[in-house]
Amino acid sequence: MSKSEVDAGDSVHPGKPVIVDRYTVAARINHWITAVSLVLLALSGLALFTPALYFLTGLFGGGQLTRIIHPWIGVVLFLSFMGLFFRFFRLNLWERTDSVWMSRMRDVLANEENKLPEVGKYNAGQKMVFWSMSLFILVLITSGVVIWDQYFGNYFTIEQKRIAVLIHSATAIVAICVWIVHVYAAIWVRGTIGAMTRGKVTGGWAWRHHRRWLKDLVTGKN
Amino acid sequence: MFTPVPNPTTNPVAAKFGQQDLIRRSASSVTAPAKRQTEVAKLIDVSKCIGCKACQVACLEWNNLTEEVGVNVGVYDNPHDLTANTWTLMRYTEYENAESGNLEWLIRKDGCMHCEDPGCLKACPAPGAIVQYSNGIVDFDHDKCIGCGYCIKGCPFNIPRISQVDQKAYKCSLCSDRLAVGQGPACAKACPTQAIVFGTKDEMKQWADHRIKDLKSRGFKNAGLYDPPGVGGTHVMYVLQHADKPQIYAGLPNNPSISPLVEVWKGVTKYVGLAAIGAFAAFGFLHHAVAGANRVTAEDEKNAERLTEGQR
Amino acid sequence: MASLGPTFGRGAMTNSWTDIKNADVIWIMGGNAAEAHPCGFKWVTEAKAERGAKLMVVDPRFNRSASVADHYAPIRSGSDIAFLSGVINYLLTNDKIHKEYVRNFTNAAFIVRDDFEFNEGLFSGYDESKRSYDRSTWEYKFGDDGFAIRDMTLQDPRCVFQLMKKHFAQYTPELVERVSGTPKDKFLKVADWVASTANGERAMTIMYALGWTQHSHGAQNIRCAAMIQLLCGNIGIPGGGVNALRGHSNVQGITDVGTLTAAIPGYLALPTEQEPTLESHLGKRTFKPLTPNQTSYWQNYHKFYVSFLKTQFGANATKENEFGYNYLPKLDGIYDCIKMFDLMHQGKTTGLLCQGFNPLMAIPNTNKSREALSKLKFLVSMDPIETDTARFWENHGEFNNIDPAKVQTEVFMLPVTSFAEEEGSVTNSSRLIQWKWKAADPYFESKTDTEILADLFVRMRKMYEKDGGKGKEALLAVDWSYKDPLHPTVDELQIELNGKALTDLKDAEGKVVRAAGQRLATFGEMRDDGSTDGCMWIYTGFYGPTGNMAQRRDNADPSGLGVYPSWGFSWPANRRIQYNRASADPDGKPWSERKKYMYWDGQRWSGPDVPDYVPTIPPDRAVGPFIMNAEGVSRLWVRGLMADGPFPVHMEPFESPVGNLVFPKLKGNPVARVFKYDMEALGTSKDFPIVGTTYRLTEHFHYWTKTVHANAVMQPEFFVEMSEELAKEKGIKHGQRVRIWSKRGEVKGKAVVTKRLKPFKIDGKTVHEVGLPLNFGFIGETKKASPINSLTSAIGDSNSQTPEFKAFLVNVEPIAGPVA
Amino acid sequence: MNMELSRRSFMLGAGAGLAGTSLGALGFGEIEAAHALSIRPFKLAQTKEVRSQCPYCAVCCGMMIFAAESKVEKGKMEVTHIEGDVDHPVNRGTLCPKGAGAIDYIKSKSRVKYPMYRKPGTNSFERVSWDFAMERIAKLMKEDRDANWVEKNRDGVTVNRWLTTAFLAGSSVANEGGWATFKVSRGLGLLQIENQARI
Repeated sequence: MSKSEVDAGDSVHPGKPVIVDRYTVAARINHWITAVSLVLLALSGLALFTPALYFLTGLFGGGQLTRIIHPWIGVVLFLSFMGLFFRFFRLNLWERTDSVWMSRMRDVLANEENKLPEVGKYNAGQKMVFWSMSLFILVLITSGVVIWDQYFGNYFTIEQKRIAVLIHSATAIVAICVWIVHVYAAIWVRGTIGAMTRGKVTGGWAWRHHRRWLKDLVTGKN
Repeated sequence: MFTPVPNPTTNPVAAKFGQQDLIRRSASSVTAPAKRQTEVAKLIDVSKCIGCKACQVACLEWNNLTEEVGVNVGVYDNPHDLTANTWTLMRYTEYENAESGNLEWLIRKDGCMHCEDPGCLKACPAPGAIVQYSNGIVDFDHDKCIGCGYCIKGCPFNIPRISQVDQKAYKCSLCSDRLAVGQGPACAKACPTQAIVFGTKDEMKQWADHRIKDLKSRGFKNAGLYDPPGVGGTHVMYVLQHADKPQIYAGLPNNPSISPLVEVWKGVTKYVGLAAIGAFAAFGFLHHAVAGANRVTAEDEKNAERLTEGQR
Repeated sequence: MASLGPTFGRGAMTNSWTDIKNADVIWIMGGNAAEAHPCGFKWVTEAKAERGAKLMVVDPRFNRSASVADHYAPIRSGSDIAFLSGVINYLLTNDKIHKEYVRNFTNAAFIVRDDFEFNEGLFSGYDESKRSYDRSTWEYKFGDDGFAIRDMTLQDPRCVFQLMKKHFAQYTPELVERVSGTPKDKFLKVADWVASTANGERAMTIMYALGWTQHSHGAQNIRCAAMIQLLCGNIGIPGGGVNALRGHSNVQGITDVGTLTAAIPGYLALPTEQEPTLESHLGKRTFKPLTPNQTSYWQNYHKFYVSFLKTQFGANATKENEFGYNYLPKLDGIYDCIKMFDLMHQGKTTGLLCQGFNPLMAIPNTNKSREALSKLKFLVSMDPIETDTARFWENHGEFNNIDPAKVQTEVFMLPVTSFAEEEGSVTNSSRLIQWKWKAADPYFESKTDTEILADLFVRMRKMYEKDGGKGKEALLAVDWSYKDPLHPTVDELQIELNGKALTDLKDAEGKVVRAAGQRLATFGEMRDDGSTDGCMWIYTGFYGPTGNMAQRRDNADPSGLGVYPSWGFSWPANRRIQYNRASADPDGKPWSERKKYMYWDGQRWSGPDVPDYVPTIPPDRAVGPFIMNAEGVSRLWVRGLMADGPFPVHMEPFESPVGNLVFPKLKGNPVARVFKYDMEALGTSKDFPIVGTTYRLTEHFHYWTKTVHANAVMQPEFFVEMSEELAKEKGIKHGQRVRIWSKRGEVKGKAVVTKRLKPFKIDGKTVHEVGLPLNFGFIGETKKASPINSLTSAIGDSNSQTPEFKAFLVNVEPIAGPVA
Repeated sequence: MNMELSRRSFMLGAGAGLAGTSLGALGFGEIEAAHALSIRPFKLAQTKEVRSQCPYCAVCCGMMIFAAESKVEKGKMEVTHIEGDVDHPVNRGTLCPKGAGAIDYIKSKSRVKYPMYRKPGTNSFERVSWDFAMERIAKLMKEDRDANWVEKNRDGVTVNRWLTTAFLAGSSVANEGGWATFKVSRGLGLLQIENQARI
């Protein structure tokens, strides 16, 4: 068996059913701050991205305010996501079994998890969401600063800004797509949302989706 | 002498053009007017310009703009660049003509070119913040401007500037308020040597030919008109002594056009992006319908309990 | 104007702004019309664009006029006479002159006295101790009939034409290059283009300004230009002329009206103490014709003089008291502004009144001026804006270093209405009198100049009436019978300027031609018996019986020659081109169809303009076209009318990087007036190797617009223009602050390093020149700067006393610190 | 003056056989319409227009001055805009950077609003009344004139001159004001009188 699959704060409470603590309060708050900023960013960003959605500026009190708020939310998102990153990156490191898991995507989609290798705290899909988001947010904040004219207008050439604005919007699109996958997965795999709300999952959930994590918790391997 | 437009009247005059003459409107569509108005143009004859800056002052005064008093940095160009208050600016270049061996002091009046295909308007995300009238004027509506600075990225001539005061974009309006009552732009009226003249675009091209003939007779064999096709032509045109190399005139673009980056960003990206988002969402629903939810079974719970029994 | 007068008869721009469009060649030298007169320069670009005219600019700097020129030739400041004499020589030696014009319309044929001599740069009659000439030997030879002797073949070795050939022979292109630093080929191109107009077919106009005037030999610079134009036959024709571009809006009018130390309105003379009686004054001014049949218009001097006296003293001017002649102050010398400040500096002046004048900025040698002002008991500044002068007592650090506590001068700053808040007539550079209507009410408590002076005058007369005092009689003799003595109306003053009949004027048959009280239609109606008044004869008619001609606004131009005969009123007698009879040959036919203007139609002189001539005198009477001159012709040779010689001579500035290469004995202008203080304040080329020259920027008007926001934005800060070569030599970076100093003071500014200035090769040696814009000071919105005249010398021209602002010596060094 | 006529004479003057711009030729359809939102209302409408001329150089360009009720000084007319007078034969409506900015001169921060007086040795101006200023100046001048008046020179010639006070006359004053200046200054017996002509 390779490294431990357990985070500080994860623990098992035997009983019927078994309850497993998956996320600490801090982790959950951190996650939801990130989530909310991301949604706001997507809305304000899309409003400025395409005239079809310009009406969304209404949510932020008009075009001027949307233009002012968007980059600041971006900053919040970036910092908050940094928190998540250092919280989660260890258990998101890629393993050989993850590749096997990925190669059996058909079984994944068909809910045939017994045919898959046992999964630790995070499965390969979650890990991919984690790493792609990390990358995208880095790209977005960087390109965002380049086009943040009010404060950084004089530091970049117009050509640089043109490149930046293109990268920024393209990346944002992809990020939104990944976010959709993330949200859908949480809905599709029942019992998951509770992990981020109450911080707890049932033993059965853990057994079904993250058996290696559960075993490590039980064997106290940590 | 290009016959000047007669003096203005102080009696109210009905506007000669307005909303009904819009042919383009940023981030929105307009129903094009049945009949397009005669296109107007400003012709700037660099070979006649004495760089006196009367146009700069006239622009400030007419548009009630107040620019700050700056400093001298070793050149005649003051202010040193266009600003939210300086909509037009003389740019001075000392050019040593290798062929003739003469020094030439090229003085170009910089400012909005009023492109037929305006990059600023294309880039603008705020509906109606930038409009184009059928007579060729590209104008900013500051009530609608959100100050995002996309127009700056869209402009091939680096003209619009964002005000540090109200964070809105500003540039030459071709004195749309004067044109509306049949006057010409303030800069053209002031120009002491008629290096700036204003009229219909056809008249201006005609007048330019007349000027180019004179320049050729004085040995400027490459004299010509600057009306760049890359932006569909402009409603501010230059007569250049060396039309073969516009860039020597303080970096006037040789062959300006809207940056491909901007085209891609405002074009394909917009549609592909929305499509992708839609597709992903759709996939979710489809999959849920087909595969259904992934539920934890009683079996799973049992296994979990079994696994944890030893703990008790 | 101290040379146009002696040459042509009147000291003013010969043609009009709009007439410039008729030129085939335009020569700008000693001026920078594009920058100083942009809207007048329009007609240069018009001549180029519509007529294919060629523009050439000769200047030390490649300036904004040069930027649109067809040919530019560089010249070292102060060496204009050498250059221009070179052109004269080129015309004479290559016989490129308009022979018939020169023979008939100039004094080329006149014989000069045998005892006249010229050697080593000095003319006969020089007295070194007095620094002046006895000009008697510069006179014509007269015959027994009392008329000057002429040789119409121009062959007599003592005739003006032959003397000229001899005098200018040495100014070869090579010499010009050696002295002026103008490359030979560039010089020859200028000379050739000038020559191309030496025929009745093509015309050249010369446009100059203070670039020629502000030298210790300024008047002679302009003399050269006038002579060139006469040799080419370019005076009196459309598109020709010597066009003196005046500075201030009404400097022509204010000069006409005689606010100059020795003047009376209309170019009459203030009496000197050698003229105790009116007769003794007029006796010296009979202006008898020097050749038969000449008009010699100044023969009417006495009529104009008496009419002036009648306006000045009204009822107090009677035959018995010589029309009040003795109430006028009499001169014991002239008190030009340079002398004024020298006296002030000596502590001999109690009070100074400045009306729209900023002498601390305008007068040379600012440090001397500041000391002078500090010695005043009182200073009054009447101006719409605050001037540096009004605050001369205030400490502005290095820019105006003075201790207020030590300045005992009482200072008054009186608010005056701006141009928009008053009405009146203004005379432009080309003698065109136009009206301005009042547009707005006086700003806060401001008053017009007239109201302020009326208040002062009335108060003082009351004081004298009440308490008595010295010179009471002369003071009370002045006519001040305005309806409201505190507010003389513009109308009342305009009538005084124009003149009216005081009693019925009758002609020979005793028929009343002008009823008492009626305004005069022309100065021809003026009389010397006290029956007319009118303080300024040259303006007479501008408010004649038909009404206010200055207000005429019909801009029709039937001839298409830019005459606009019905727009405003152009003195004298509404003539737009002066001496226009010269546009036709001696027989009265146009020199060419192309240049057709005024001509004899069989009965009278006709054409688009008012003939500058008696309209009915036929050509065969051989009356010369220059009716103000007693010769009837123009003067290539000015006799004794100029202090420094009948012909121009190359003279170096008093501060020059080189000695006089043509006449080594000459140190500056040998007859220029030099005050002790200023002579001691001269620097040498050893300590100050660089030539400095001052000038205006088009973005500013003198010292006004530094207080005007928009203009401060356009040119915010004082700078120094220098060549890349000089910058390299001195280690000066573009935009770096530099220090410029002369023997008299220093200034600091930004370095504008440019290709538009190039070092000169003078007699084999490299000479650098720097350009110093004059528009900056310590009051206003532009960045504070020391007045540019901290550097300049008060030594002035021997005829006009105009200071040598355009050529002096300085040194330059970089100032350590961040580069802008 | 007749603007119709003036206009026509300009048309005749149009250069190089090229017809100049005429209003109709500008091609603005004759549609009655309110200003578009982006277009400012024409600011000269309903102002008072007067013909004047530029105060700066001796080209003396024709100017149109537009004035309206002052915002600063109630009941007074103040200048709201200045531009060139197209009817003027010399400048044809054009103005240089000085003329084009002339309104900034009229409204300059450096305009003097009230008579100001600086006492000897002090470091500031104080506001005074016209009466105080003029009375004081007249008194100072009379003192000096009485002290230094020369009625006759050594040879007994009447010279009636006053050499210790000087007058620098402005060259932007109108002719009428200039004549008043001459009459007063010579009337006082001054010889030290100059204007900008010499410099």
